[in-house]
Amino acid sequence: MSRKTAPNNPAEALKSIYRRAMIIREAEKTLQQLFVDGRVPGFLHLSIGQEAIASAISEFLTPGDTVSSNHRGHGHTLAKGVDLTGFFAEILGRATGICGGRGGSMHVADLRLGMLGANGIVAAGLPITTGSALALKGRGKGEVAVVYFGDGALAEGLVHECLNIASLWSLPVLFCCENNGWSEFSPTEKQLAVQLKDLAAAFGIAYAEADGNDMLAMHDVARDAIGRMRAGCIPHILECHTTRVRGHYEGDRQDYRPEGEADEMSARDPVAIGRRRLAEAGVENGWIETTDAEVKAANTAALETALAAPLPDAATLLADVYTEGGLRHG
Amino acid sequence: MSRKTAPNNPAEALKSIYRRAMIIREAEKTLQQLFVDGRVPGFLHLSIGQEAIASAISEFLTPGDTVSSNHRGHGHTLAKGVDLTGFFAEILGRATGICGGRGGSMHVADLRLGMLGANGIVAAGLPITTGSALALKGRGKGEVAVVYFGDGALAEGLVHECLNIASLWSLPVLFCCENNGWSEFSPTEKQLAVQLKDLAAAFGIAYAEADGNDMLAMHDVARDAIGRMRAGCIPHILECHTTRVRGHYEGDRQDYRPEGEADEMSARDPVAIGRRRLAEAGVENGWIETTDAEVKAANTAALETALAAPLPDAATLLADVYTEGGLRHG
Amino acid sequence: MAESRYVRAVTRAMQDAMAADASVILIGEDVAAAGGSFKATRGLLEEFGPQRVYDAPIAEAAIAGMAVGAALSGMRPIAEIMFMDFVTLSMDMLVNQAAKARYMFGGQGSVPMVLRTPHGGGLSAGPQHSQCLEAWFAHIPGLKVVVPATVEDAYSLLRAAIDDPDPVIVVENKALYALKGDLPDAPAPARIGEALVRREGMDVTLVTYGGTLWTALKAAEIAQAEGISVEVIDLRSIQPWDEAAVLASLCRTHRLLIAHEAVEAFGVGAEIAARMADIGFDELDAPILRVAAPFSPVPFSPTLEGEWRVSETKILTALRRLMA
Amino acid sequence: MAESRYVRAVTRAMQDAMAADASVILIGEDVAAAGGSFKATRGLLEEFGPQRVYDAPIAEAAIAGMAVGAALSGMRPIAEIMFMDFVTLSMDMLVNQAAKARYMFGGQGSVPMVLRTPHGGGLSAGPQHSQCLEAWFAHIPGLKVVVPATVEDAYSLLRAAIDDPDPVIVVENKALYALKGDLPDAPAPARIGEALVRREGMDVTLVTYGGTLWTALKAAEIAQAEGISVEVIDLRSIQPWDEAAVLASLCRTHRLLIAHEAVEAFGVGAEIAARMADIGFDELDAPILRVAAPFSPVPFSPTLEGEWRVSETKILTALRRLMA
Ligand SMILES: Cc1ncc(C[n+]2csc(CCOP(=O)(O)OP(=O)(O)O)c2C)c(N)n1
Ligand SMILES: Cc1ncc(C[n+]2csc(CCOP(=O)(O)OP(=O)(O)O)c2C)c(N)n1
Ligand SMILES: [Mg+2]
Ligand SMILES: [Mg+2]
Repeated sequence: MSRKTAPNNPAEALKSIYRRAMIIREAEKTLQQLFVDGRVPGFLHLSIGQEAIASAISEFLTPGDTVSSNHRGHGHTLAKGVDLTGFFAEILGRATGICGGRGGSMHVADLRLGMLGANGIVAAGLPITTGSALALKGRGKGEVAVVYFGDGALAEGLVHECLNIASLWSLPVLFCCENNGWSEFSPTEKQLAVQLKDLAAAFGIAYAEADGNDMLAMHDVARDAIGRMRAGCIPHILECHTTRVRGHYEGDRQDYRPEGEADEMSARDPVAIGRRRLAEAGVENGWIETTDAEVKAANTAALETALAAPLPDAATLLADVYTEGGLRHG
Repeated sequence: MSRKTAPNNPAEALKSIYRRAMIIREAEKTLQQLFVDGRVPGFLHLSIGQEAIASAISEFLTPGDTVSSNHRGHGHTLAKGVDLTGFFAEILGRATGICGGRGGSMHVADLRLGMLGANGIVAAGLPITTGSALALKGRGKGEVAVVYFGDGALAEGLVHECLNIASLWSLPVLFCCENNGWSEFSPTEKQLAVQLKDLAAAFGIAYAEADGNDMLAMHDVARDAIGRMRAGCIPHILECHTTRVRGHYEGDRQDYRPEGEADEMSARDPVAIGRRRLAEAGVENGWIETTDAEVKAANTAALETALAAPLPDAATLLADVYTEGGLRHG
Repeated sequence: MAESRYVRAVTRAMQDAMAADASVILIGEDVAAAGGSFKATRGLLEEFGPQRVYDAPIAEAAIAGMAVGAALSGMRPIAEIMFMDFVTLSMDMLVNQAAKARYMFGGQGSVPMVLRTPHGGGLSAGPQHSQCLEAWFAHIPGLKVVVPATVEDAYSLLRAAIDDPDPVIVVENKALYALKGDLPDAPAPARIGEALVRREGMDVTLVTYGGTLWTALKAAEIAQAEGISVEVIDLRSIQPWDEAAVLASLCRTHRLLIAHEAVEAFGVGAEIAARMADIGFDELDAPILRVAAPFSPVPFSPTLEGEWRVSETKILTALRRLMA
Repeated sequence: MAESRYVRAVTRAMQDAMAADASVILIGEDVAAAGGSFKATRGLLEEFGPQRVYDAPIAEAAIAGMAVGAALSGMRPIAEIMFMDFVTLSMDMLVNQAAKARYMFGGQGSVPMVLRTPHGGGLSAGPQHSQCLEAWFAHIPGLKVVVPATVEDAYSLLRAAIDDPDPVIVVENKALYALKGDLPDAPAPARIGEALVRREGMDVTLVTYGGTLWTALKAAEIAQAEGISVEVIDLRSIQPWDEAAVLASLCRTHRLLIAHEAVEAFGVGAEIAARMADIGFDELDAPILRVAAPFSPVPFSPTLEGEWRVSETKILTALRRLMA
């Protein structure tokens, strides 16, 4: 639940948002290098430049709230509090990975924390979250279900089906669109004839947009949206304008990106903006440096543990296709 | 192509719209009785009360324009000019049916006339029509592709995908929604949190609505919409407010329908309204009676021929699963 | 023990499960106020209220997907897809999400959902309302698939599916909904994966499931008069399926015939035949035969659909060929 | 005759078909400006322009459906679905529309569309980006399914699919895109449904298709050294499949092994085995064996995925068992 920070002096909240964003940034910079070194199997989609969004939203989430994510899900996962060692181990395909190395980067999940999984299928998180919200609503504790998806996902029909149902049944779904302007190698404007804002209006769903690279702006919209959702058991759309700093995936040559975009993006770096916001909020001298150092140290430690872990034993291949010995419900 | 009727005196157009509507009405009244007599195999969805819509739209269609339809497709099919004998024979499952008795009521098609088929899958006509429009656009002759669908279909994700693509690529799709307020046994308002008008605005697609039971109103909106589409090669949405006089299908007990609805519906009977419109337009005395008699006679003759036809030979079961001897393109 | 229709046994299974467990909920088109297109959910809205029984918009992908999400969040949802032909719209949610979540999350959790859907022809419902697509699901690790053929199984297999911690596709049969049969007051719970010998015999093992069971039993009766003794095995569950039971019977009869309503090519019978041609090879005294639908869509017209469907005659012809 | 990569042969097939027939168009995600996620459509936008090559929004149902509609309106569309796992979103359009239109409209017209999609693992792409789902399509009357394994077939089968009047699913293989091989200057047109003997042998018939062909050939080579002579048949097309070619080989070898990358249970191999256990029964001197993926989703981690995939070792073990 939200820490009790005065609306006009969210210094404590900003600190914890910043810390989350730094954890994500460090982890992804690490993964970027591991990929270059040939140590990450499979596809790797980094969210560098988008860290402030989930970091701010998670500030207002409890463990009972659920989150679903997409292919670019590292930030969503770590922000929800998933253990960094298990996270690294998973992406490195190790036996100690949080999913035992079965899923990898596109499928990190932690059901105990309500993290229902990254997802390799664009827009698949939407109906899963809508169903999760149906369950949460039934519990009557004011919990909410968050789905993170990209602007490219907006072309999928499931968006329509889920906006309709969430509105119709008044389900506490937070539809969080991370609008980075890109859908793989195409500018999303070449794929969409509709604005999310206008869809929100058509479906009668509360809508807010924000600079997704500004922790303070994200803090404010997230607090307001989630607050309204808990109070009214309603869906809400958040459109967060952000930047995909890296390629669609690592290894992407990005010859399609316009000149000057890199400069624009670095001017909008969420970590740099976050530092300014912390200073404006009067955060004590040295806090940033200390925090950065703490985060780095934890990152290094987690990575080392993960790298030391073995690959999964091939003999475990057929475990967990089905549930042995009945169900234990969360 | 549209008959050249003066906009303010569309008597000739009204006459041909009325004739089409009467052909549909007679045919469906006949089917209704045949169903009671146990002579129609399978499901039968009648469009009684909705005849004016396709009758008016077809007034402005050429054989090069295409039409896709849904489960309630008799009117769309007959209005496009499909032969009544082959139509009856199909629905009765006869060898001489326009589809050889393979499809039945939910699958009547006549590809030579650009009638791409009724459809048993709700909303499936939309992408088929969008693809047809892509082909028509390439031909550059100003042709349009029409899809008829119900208000219940608006919940399907394909609506969103196709509105987006049609708008994005400026495809000449006429999205014709026959809004009869019902989706099977449920009022559609319990299934939809969105108005088509608002979706149209969100996707930037031209929109018009009309009383779908008023031939004159339908004539006017259809003329305008199709005219704009041919001129600009653009999509257009038409929402036609109409009445499902019969049950969802024949045999439906309809215990879910509100009291008084039947009276309201008969006050809105499109045939009765059409007759008034013809009178207002100064159509000569006796024309209606003569036309009705002609339509009835043709209906009886078609039915007799259809009924005299044999059931398909079981030996033909496996014909036409694939194309023998290569493709002949329309 | 009372007589019940198959469809009422389906209803009672849901009713009992919902009474026993508040986390069981229903989602589907017209399942609440209208009680279902085939009336399988009749009375459940009235008994359990709108927080348990949801009339969904026409959105099959979202219906299946919501079931996945609700199941991951502590519920035991039962989704209804009105005709099996419409699961074509739900495949991603079933195959990429429900089936894989447990495995790809390393066994962290389960997806205790059920998807009920009716397959089958015989009603002139035409090519898009008659298909039997169960082989698709049987091919997908992580899913279970059951196909009740009797009134008692309509209850017991559905209850077992609801109780099961993993996603189960329950394939009902439109032509069986009106079937009458005995339903015990307290039906024994079914074990998913267990076949039953519905008729004992010595000459041929006839493996079947779903509506074709009844055709098979009639054919076996006629064959008996011709001196062919047929053992009829009802698979009941096709993923997992009871390989041991089929093999045991084959070891007695040494002849195998498989019959089902679905299209023969790449259908469920292919897997049964393939397994027996491996592990049962030494027992076989004759070719393995299949009787199933020919390779065409399900035609509408009754003469064509009648020809398309498996019949006693077709089964008898195969039985005679096996004994020749 | 020049050396080409598999992916370039795919490109050239489309390029030649588009040059020959103005009604051939492409629709898919990132197929135009980016030249495809696997670069299979590279250069086609530049050569044929935006009226022929369409970058679609992320909407797999609409992509497949537009192909159906365009095909019914005089075009020969080629739709690309980026990973075969995503066809789960296109199933209605392929199965209920494309496959059935000709039949259910009484033969009035055809649906000359192609759907290209890559299957297969080996890239640690994980459970939702590695599946081989071709058995689903092979079960559907009205569809054809081809799976090119060689560079020449990547060209010839795709050209044949484009020329075919009916809907054809062309299953490429991600792990083969980089494969090098000979591509004739004017490759002979392939006949869909015709298998090829890729290696002659006398002791065992090894039927395979797709990427597993190469594993099978290596295994056959090793087996030869052990004195087992293996005939390797590449099916190339799995719907229709070349029953006569398999039977003819079986009549020479009297032993049958089927190998493919897809999950074994209810996979393509089941149908081959089932047919041969019927029409080839008298020729069989040993059980019919299959080597295919075990019953789990495709795991991500290389050790697990390696174990999951068909290997020479697994094929050799089966060959030895057959000859024991
Ligand atoms: C159903 C489906 N279609 C296509 C893809 C391939 N794909 C992966 S990410 C992506 C683009 C997504 O863009 P967006 O949603 O904006 O997310 P971003 O990558 O920008 O974060 C595509 C097309 C997929 N994974 N799933
Ligand atoms: C994909 C799919 N889902 C469900 C159905 C079952 N069904 C047939 S018609 C119908 C209601 C359609 O309502 P609407 O689109 O308003 O058309 P109307 O019947 O009112 O003309 C439903 C749910 C179907 N045929 N296809
Ligand atoms: Mg994006
Ligand atoms: Mg309606």
